[in-house]
Formats: sequence, structure tokens, C-alpha cells
Amino acid sequence: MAQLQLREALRRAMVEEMRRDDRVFLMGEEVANYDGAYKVSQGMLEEFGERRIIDTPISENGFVGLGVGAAMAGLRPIIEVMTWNFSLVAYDQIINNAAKIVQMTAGQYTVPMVIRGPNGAAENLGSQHSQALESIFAHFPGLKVVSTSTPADAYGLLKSAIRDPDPVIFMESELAYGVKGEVPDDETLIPLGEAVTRREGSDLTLVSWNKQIFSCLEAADVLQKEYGISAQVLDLRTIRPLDEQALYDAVARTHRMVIVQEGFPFAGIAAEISARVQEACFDALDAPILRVTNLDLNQPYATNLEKLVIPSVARIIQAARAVCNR
Amino acid sequence: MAQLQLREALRRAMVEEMRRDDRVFLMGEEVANYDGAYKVSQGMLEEFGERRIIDTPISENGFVGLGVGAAMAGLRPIIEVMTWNFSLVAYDQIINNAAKIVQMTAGQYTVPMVIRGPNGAAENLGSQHSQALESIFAHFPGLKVVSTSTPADAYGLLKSAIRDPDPVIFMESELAYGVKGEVPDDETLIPLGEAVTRREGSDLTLVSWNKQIFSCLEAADVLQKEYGISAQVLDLRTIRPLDEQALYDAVARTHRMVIVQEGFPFAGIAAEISARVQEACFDALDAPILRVTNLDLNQPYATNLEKLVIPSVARIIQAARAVCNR
Amino acid sequence: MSEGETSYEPSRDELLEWYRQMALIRRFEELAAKAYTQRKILGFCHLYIGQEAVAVGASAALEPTDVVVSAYREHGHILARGTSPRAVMAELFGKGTGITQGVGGSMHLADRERNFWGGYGIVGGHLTLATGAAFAARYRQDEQVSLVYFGDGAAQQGAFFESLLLAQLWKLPVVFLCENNYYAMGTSIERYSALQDMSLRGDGVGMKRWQFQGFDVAEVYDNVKRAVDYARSGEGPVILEAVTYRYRGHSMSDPAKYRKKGELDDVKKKDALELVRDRLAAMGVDQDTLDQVKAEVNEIAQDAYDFAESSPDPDPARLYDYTYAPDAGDDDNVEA
Amino acid sequence: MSEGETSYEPSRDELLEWYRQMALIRRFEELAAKAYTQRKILGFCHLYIGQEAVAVGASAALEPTDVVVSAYREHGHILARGTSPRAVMAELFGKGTGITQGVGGSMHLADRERNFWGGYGIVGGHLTLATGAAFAARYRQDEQVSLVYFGDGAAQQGAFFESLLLAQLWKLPVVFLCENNYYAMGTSIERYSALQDMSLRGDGVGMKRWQFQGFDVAEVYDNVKRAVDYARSGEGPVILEAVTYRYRGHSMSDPAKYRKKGELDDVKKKDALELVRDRLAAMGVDQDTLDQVKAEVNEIAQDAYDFAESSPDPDPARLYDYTYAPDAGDDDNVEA
Ligand SMILES: Cc1ncc(C[n+]2csc(CCOP(=O)(O)OP(=O)(O)O)c2C)c(N)n1
Ligand SMILES: Cc1ncc(C[n+]2csc(CCOP(=O)(O)OP(=O)(O)O)c2C)c(N)n1
Ligand SMILES: [Mg+2]
Ligand SMILES: [Mg+2]
Repeated sequence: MAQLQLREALRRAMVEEMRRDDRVFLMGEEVANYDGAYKVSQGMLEEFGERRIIDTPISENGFVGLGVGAAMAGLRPIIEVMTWNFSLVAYDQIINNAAKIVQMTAGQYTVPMVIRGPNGAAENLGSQHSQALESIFAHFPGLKVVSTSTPADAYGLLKSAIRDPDPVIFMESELAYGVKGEVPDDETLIPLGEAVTRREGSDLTLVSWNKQIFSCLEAADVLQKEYGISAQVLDLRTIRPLDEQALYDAVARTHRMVIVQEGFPFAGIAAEISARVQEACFDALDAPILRVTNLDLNQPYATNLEKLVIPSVARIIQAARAVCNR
Repeated sequence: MAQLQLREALRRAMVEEMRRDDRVFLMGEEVANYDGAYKVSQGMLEEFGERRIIDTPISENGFVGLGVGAAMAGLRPIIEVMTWNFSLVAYDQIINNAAKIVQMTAGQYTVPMVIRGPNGAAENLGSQHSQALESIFAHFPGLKVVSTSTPADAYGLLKSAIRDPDPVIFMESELAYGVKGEVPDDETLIPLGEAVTRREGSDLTLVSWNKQIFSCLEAADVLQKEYGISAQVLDLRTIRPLDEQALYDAVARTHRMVIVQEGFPFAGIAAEISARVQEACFDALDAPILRVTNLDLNQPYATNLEKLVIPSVARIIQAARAVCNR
Repeated sequence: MSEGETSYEPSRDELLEWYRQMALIRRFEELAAKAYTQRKILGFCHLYIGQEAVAVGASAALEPTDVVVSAYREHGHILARGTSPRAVMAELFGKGTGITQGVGGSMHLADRERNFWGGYGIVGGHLTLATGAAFAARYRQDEQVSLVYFGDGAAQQGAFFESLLLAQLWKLPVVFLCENNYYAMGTSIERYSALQDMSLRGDGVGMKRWQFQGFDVAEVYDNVKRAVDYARSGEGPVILEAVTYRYRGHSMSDPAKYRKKGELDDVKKKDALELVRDRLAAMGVDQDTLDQVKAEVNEIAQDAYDFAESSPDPDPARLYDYTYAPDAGDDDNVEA
Repeated sequence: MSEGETSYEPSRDELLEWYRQMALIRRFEELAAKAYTQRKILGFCHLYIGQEAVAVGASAALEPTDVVVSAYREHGHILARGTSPRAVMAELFGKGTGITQGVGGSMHLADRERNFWGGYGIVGGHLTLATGAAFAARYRQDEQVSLVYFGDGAAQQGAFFESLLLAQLWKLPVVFLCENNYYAMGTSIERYSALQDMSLRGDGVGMKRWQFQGFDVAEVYDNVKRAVDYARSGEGPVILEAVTYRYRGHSMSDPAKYRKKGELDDVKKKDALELVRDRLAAMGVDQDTLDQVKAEVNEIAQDAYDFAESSPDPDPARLYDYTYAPDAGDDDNVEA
């Protein structure tokens, strides 16, 4: 097993898929000459040349839409958005074209493409640059949504996403790009839609994804050591399709759930999980499902304020203790 | 009390506010010479002239953004989007500007504007034209969201929205524009954020808003007559801020809740309500909260398929019976 | 001779075939209008009557392998591409035998066999797709060109502008064909745009562009052909504006009261069908032949109508079939 | 004399004042860079060094009542507008004494007192706001003009295009001022655009436009002034391009390895500060006076730095204060 940074794992997935399939190309701002704004595509221009690693103007609506068209034509575009915040200018192309073309054409055309980039707050970037936006994409049938931050998952899921026949929204994390983890040496695909247990536990389940998994693991340690609470940590990895069964199994075992979501609370992913789980597992629940999310605020710039807004280990511990009554 | 169509009630609200306040103007596609695509603004050009009733090119991102700027400058724009489906091309302006400017400028600038238009499926318009989009706006702090369809509420809430110092997303209904209802003759404002009980009931609460309220009332009649189930119907009217207290009071009384939402289920408004209510009222609930929403599909064109996708009275009755075990 | 002018002289057979197509589109649309007033077609229905020369002339300038993308006023575009009138009419009726099985509807007609990509309802939102098709053609180094129809109103959208600039930057083989029919819904072009020739938008991105009259099918053919040849040769994209006019309202529910008095009658004097009939007559085609063509297309259109009417509704069992690609599994058709 | 050229001769005092402002911006930015490497400023920090003549010349062409809108490279723009360097530096430090109280940050500097609207981070997304300001000015029939700064890269966004066409349609009093500094992040303009003078975008919408050199502050002043006068007179908007250059990377984390060899050195030969100093010398201003100005601005910038450093963090109690307007109740300040 190699120790890879998240960015290296993502790169390896893209490079392998591009070697395997000439239809795959990478397009986005600064992906070629500059090696990617966050160096995810470092060296790829050198290997694949300008035909397949393509720098764009700052025209997200245009080039995301171009990607949709290229996918309809049978190519397999990987479109990088520099961050998901900027994808809002391309929102119409994603929602009204990418998500609907299979259906509008009754399956005559498909849109096998990946749109990928970092999601969520980095640090001190202010409100326009700090959004975690899973929910406004997962809302729409026709899209698939991955949001993950461990190198092995990112590698295995990105490969699956590239081969997937549907448009996949693939969300990474700027702050986690440099974080290392083990990645299998041989080609290991992870199917979309499968959650994974990161830590076993019996008293409650912490559900999360992307970089908040790290906070959950940290919280689980503290909960065990300081409060004798045994917390399972369930990493969804894919948001849509959602691994319902893993959620229901968890509740059947632990009877308590806290969902940790970076991002706005209102009608967020945590709300969806909570609604679904209470519906399916009403009798198995021993306590209300709690959500730990961003405060319902735009992200401020200053460090002290910013820290208050994003989910913290302390807030996770507090919620876990509340549902366990300890 | 006058009997007004929904469109007339909306018009009366705008006309009164424009007479009262010269800063208010109406801008959008076809709002002037054509009297509005759905005749909401009929006659307004005649009364207020071209300075204040303004036809635009098909540049939603541009004119919604222009509205944000005009609001910052102290005017009170009412921007009509022909339907909310088309607002997705203006999504960046709404989310990254309108919703964030108060905060980014630390309150130096405000954005007192209303963006309004019909939301949800009309009939046989296919997937790009049939979306109910409350959730992707209510997700964002900084915005307020109204979604209503009775003439009296539309009148009272639109007046409040126009006077509100914040950006208000105001969602109407194409299919309900012609539906009549009583509207008070004197000026009656309805504050944003207050739900209203449309029908009293003791066995369960049906929660909804906009035109699904009509389906809920119909379902409640059948439930009473055919199954002896007494259903309260709670009309939220405003989605953000959400009238939590009304929801909690309802559950305290009926112990059962079904939420009826037109639109995509995943991370929708119904999920938010469900998550919040189970969190706050865990012990008061005698059954899981159920959601009746669109099927998780893009809207098909043909009538027979379309009817299967949107919430129906039959599906509401079924869910209500399920939570009541009858 | 300046760009936009034409000296092209079509052959008798060519012109007769174009006439047949134009007459078919018009008759088809008349029956669609009838079906709409009978409430057999529901929703929006945007008729193309008056603009037939553009679809037919432009389609004649394309190869079957070329890609065509359109918006919601696309009945004429798909018919000119050769799609079965039955399948198109059945789609308008929302039937399972429709070209998109009753799922897409009037605004979303697509026919993969003929590289007709659809039918899109967000104004300006489909232009990116044509740019993408052209990108793919260049990527594969094949000879394909894409052509996208759009209205004068659509040239006010950001997606349009960005499509243009990307196509120009990468010299993609795409022809942007604006059908300027003077109106975006009820708003006439001089009321919503400072410029009134939308091909001028090309100047802002350095794209080759010109305007031409869109009533004479031969003129349309010749102009589009030159643009298509230019794009195919690798020189880059072209933006064209065809000046045309729609006789009906924006959609079936629009009474079109916004026209100036006499405007419609004036335009009808250069009616595309009459023009081509006169031209054929001048070439020696007799009245009988013309009448026969008309009878034929009437029959085809009526057959389409009858077929649509008698077709079954879509099968509800297929409701879940189109949200995701048919094969949602791994893809092994690697063409690498 | 063609548009873009200038024969304007500033007075000694005028030029000295402009020099003072430019020198202040440069020194301020140098200290911001220092603070960033000391991790006292975090996040992104986009320096303006090299472009000072544009902000100072443009600001001099405006009235205090005019509206200015900018993007994220706006430290120079807000300083040229007269905002206190202390409040700006404190904002960069994320302090409660900052111009947006530590909430907005480096990319979102706004100063209502000076009609400086901010500071926006979505490329191209702020152009609509200037159009809206101009719309409001026309609506109220006052004399206000709005000016919006944007980069060469921003002229590839749909929001830019739509802002232009609306402004032109309604002849709104807005000046679109593109600072072409050759790069959008690491991509040089010829790599991302077929045209390289972004004022040419104006041709696509019929807008008055020209390009000028942005290194000589007097030249900037004169060109912007003419555009502002034109807009103010009610003739309509103008799009200008000022050719300039940024000496630093895109942001503090960009080493700017993408430059051609010698490119930066070449540009520095026409450094805006040196140009204005030479010009002052030629007008007879002695070295002492120039040195004194420099000493003064160094002191002001250092004072801003010290102030920022010693200021308190924002008060967490105010966290909830800015999501909605301060007075969320009914509005009775009707000006009707
Ligand atoms: C983004 C968007 N805004 C508004 C509409 C509503 N709408 C549909 S067609 C139309 C007019 C389009 O005019 P034009 O592009 O000239 O095409 P034509 O109808 O004349 O063929 C409008 C405003 C839409 N479908 N999409
Ligand atoms: C919509 C959007 N896309 C991408 C970005 C990331 N980004 C920030 S600045 C920038 C380059 C802008 O270049 P230019 O407009 O020339 O301005 P300059 O930085 O040169 O002043 C990019 C791509 C963004 N902020 N917003
Ligand atoms: Mg038109
Ligand atoms: Mg630049």
C-alpha cells in the first residue's frame, strides 16, 4: 500500500482512467499549465498533452455545458471546478441539462461526465468562497453525488465515477488535499452508493462524510476515553444514491444517531438522513436524531468567528452525549 | 371582502405598494406591454408607466443582479422570473450576492428586494419547466422564502415581502393564478414566518404550503368522512423563516404528522421539517413522520405519467391512514 | 457580392424536395394547432409556421453525421432532419409511440438516429451542447460539424455568450444559427436589444459572422452551406442570423396582439412556401405537380395525426426507466 | 487624436497628490504581503502592486457620490477612494476594527460612506451590481455614475455580457473598466481568449469602447474622465480597457512561474510610480519633496499595520448580526 495525499490519489485515479480510455479528458481553469489550482492535476499535461488536459477561460457555465455536450457525443469529460462555490454560475447547465438529458431524450442520450472540485470551507475565505454545497445537487434526480476526503476512497470512487454512465458531482476538500492515507497498489474501484464503517461502536452512530469524518473520529476517541461512550462512525462517501441500508443497520445496532454535516442546516443532507431514518426506524430509535451542522449563517472571515460556525469536535461530543444522556 | 383570483391579489399588493412607495418598481420578461406572461401585472404599465414597469431581455442573471444592485442603492425592486425554473441561470446572483451582501458588508448594505414568480409543475411541460424549487433557496441563510397560493395570503405576504429589508424569494403557482378566494378590503399585511391552520383536527397534522394545501384539504375531507380521521391542515406559507412553534404545537396536539411537498424529496423542505420536528418533539410523536412528495424523478410530459409523479390526494390519504394505523 | 447574398441556383429536383419538406412542416403544424385547440395536445406548443425555409435550407446544408441542437420551437427542425412525422406528432400528443416516448414532449424532441440532440426549454441553455458536440468532433478528429438553432431572444443569455467565446477560442466546428423572427415572446427585438442583428454578437468575440434573409430556401441553403463548409474546414465557428418571421403567437396560448398593424400581412407577402412555388413555376414545374406534392404531404401529416391519436399512452411501468442511464453499471465499452 | 490617447496635462499639485496615493497603495500592499508571510493575514490575499495608476487615475475621475464596485483585488481601489488604511489593514487581519468588522475580509471590503460597494469574490458576479447602481441613478434622475473594475478574465463570464447588454439597452450611466493585467490566475490572455482587447466585447452589444495604457496615471485619469463624462451626460455606458500588469502572483500563494522570461522586468521599465516621479521631477518637483511623500506614506502604512495588529478580534456576540438586515421589521422610511 502506498501512502498518498488526497490530491495524489485523485490524480492517480484520473491518470489511470485516461490511460485506459482515450475518451476521458480533463478540462477546467488552470488544470494544465498551472498543474491545477490545488495541484491535483500536476504533471498530467506533460503525460497527456493539450488535447486531453485543457485550460479554460473563466466561463463555468460555458465549459460545464460544453462538457455535457461532449458527454452526449460519447466522450467522458472530467470537468474541474476550481471550487464548488463557482459552480453556481453553471448551475443551470448542471440541473437543467446534465441531470435531465437522459430523461428528456427517453434514454437516447446519456451524460457520462464527472464534475469535480473542492467543497466546503477552507480557512478565512469569507462567505462566497466557503460553502459546502452537497444538498443543492443531491436534491436533483439524474445526478449522483460523491463527497469524500480519504485518499483510498477518493481514488476508488473517482474511478467509478469516471466510468459511471451518469453525471457525477464529485466533491473533494481543499483542506484535506495534503492529508495522507493508504491507497491500495492495485486498481480497486469502490462502487458509488456504499457507506463504510470507519470505527465500530455500540452506543450511538455518528454519520458523516468528507472531512468531517476526521472530526467524528476524533470525537469518538474522546467519547470513549472521557465518557465511556462507544461511537460507531459511519462514512457515507456517496450522498446520492444514499446507502439507506447502512443507516438502518446502524440504528438497529446503536439506537442513537448524530449526523455531522459541514454546510448550511436548512434542508441539508443531514435533514434528509434524519427524515429517512426516523421514518424507517421509528421504533428502534431511543433518542431523537441530532444534527451537527454549520450554524445557520454565512461564513465570516475572521478565524475566531469562522470556528464558531463550522461543526467542531466539541459540538459533536456535546450532541453525542445528549443523545446518550451522559 | 372581495373575491379575487390569486393573480389579482398579487397585483393588488404590488399596485398598492407602488402607490405608497416610489422606490418600488417591477421588472421582468413581459411584465409591461404583455401584461405579464400569466397576466399578473395586467394594467400596471398603464398606471405606472415605463419608468416603473420594465420589460427585460431574456437575461435573468443580468436583471436579477441588476435588481440586487438597485436594492443596494436604496430602491425596492420586484423582479419577476417568468417561472422559477428559469431562475437557475440567475442562481449565482441570488445565492452569492443577494443572500450574502448584508453579511459581506457587515450590514453597511442591505438588499430589500422581492424575486417572485410561479413555482412547481403546471401541466405537460416536461422536466425543465416543472420544478418546485423551494429547498434550493431556503437552504441559504440571508434569504427569506415565501410559497403560497391563496389570494389573501399572497396579498398580505407579498406586501410584507416588498417592505421587508431582506431579499425575499416569493413563490406562486401557475395553476392557482386563476383560483379565487376572499381578500380583505382593507390593507392587511401578513408577517413573514407565520403558519396558519386551515382546518382544525385532532388525529394528525397535515403540513403543507402553496397549492398542495388544496390537496390536503381535500384529503382531510375524505379522511374525516371515510375513515373517521380528524386531520389538522397547517399551511406554512413562509418556508424561511420557518414557523417552528406552529409545528411543535401541532404535534403536541395530534402526535402525528404527514408533510406534503410538491417537489423533489431528497433534502427537500419536508425533510427539514421532519428532522426538526422529530428532534424537538421526539416523545410527543406516536408514529413516524411521513413525507408525501414528488417521486424522485424528473417530471415526464404525458399526463398519465405526470400524475404519478406529483403528490396526489390518494397518496396523502394513504400516508395519513398509515400514521394513524387505520 | 457581399456575404449573405447568394447566387446559388438549385436544381429543379432539389427545389421540389425542399418544397415538399416545407409544405409538410406547415401542414404538420396546422394539424398540431388543431389538435391543441381540441386539447389533444397539452402544455406549451410553439409553432414554426412562417420559418420553414430556415429549417429546410439549413438541414440541406448538413450531412447526416452532423449534429443538430435546437430549442423548444423545434418541430420543423426535427422534421427537416427526416424524423418520422408520426413519431413527432405522437410525442406532441404525449403518447408512448412518440420520438421520446411521451416523456420529453413538445419541447424535448430528440432523435439519436438522425443526430438530432433535442429540443431544450431553457432559453440559451442548449447552445453549450452544440459547442460540446463540436469539441468532441475535434477531439476525435472527425469531420462532424454541429449546428445549433436559437432565437433572437436567446442571444441575450450568458450561456450563449460563453458558448461563442469557447467555440472561437478553440476554433470549434460549430455553426450558430440565429432565427431572428423579430420577437422574444411578446417583446419585439428593438425593445429588448440595442443591436438588432444578432450575428453582430460575433464581433465581441472575434467570430466570423453575417446576416441573411431567411425566406428563400435556396438562399438559406447557400448561406448555411458556406458557414458549414467553413466550420468543417477547421477555420472555426460561424454565427449567422437568418431574418425570418413567425406567423403564429409565441405559443398556442399567445394571441400575438403585440404586432404592429399590417405587419403580419406585409411579411406574408414573402411567404417562404409561395416563394418556392413561384420559383418552381418559373422553372417550368406545372401546377399539377405542385398540387400533388401538397396532397402527399397533407396525407402524411394526417396520417401522423391519426397515428398519434390512436397510439397508447406511455407505459407507466417505464416511469423509472429514464432518470439514470439504462446501464447504470460499469462501462466496459472502452474505445481507447 | 484617437480615443485612448491623451493630451491631458495635470497640475503639479494634482500629480503630487496622485503620486502620494499610488505610493501609499504600494507601501500598504508591501506591508500586507509581509503580514501574510507572517501569517497575520490568512486566506487569499490578492495584491495590486503594479496597477496603482489605474485605481488612482480612475478614482480621481469620479465624484464622491459616484458608486464604485470591485472584485477581490480591491485593496488599491478602496484606498484610492479615500478609505482609512487602518480600517482596510485591520480587515485584512480579520479584526473587529476592520472596514467590514472582520466579517467580510480581504475580498469583501466595502465602505458605504464612500460609496464603495465592495469587494466580491465570484469572478464577473459583481458587474451586475454596478449596472443596478446605474439603473437606480437613472430611476431617481440623479447625476450619479457607477464605475466597476474587473479583470481581463472576468470578461469571459455570462454575468459580464448580460450586464453590458442591459446597460447598453437602457443607456445606463455606468463605466465598465477592465484592468487587463495579462493574466487570469496563471493563464495568460492569449491562451484563454481569441481577442485580447477586452473593450472589444463592447462591439457585440454596440457599446462605446476603447483601450488605453494604464501605467501613466494622468492618461488613466483623462481616459476614465472622458468615459465618466459621457456616461453622466446620459449618452450611455462605456467599456474601457486599461492595459496594466501585476507584479506579484495572482495571490500570495502563487509563485507566478508562468511568466515569460524577462517579462516582468520589461514591464517594470514603465513602472507607474517611477513614471509619475519622473514626470514630477520634470515639472520641477525636487527629490526632497518626493522623499518626504514617501516617508509620509510609509508612516501611514506602518501605522495601519500597527493598528491592525493591536486591534481586537471581532466580538463573537455579533456573529448573528449580519445574516439579515439590522432592522428586519417593517420599513416605514418611505421616500415616496
Ligand atoms: C432562461 C429562460 N427564460 C425565460 C424563458 C421563457 N421563454 C420561453 S421562449 C421565450 C422567448 C424566446 O424568444 P426567442 O429566443 O426569440 O425564440 P422564439 O420563441 O422567437 O423562437 C421566453 C422568454 C425560458 N424558457 N428560459
Ligand atoms: C466564477 C469564478 N470562477 C473562478 C474563480 C477563481 N478565480 C479567482 S480570481 C481568478 C482569475 C481572475 O482573473 P482576472 O479577471 O483577470 O482578474 P485579476 O486576478 O487578474 O485581477 C479566478 C479564476 C472565481 N473566483 N469565480
Ligand atoms: Mg424570436
Ligand atoms: Mg487579470
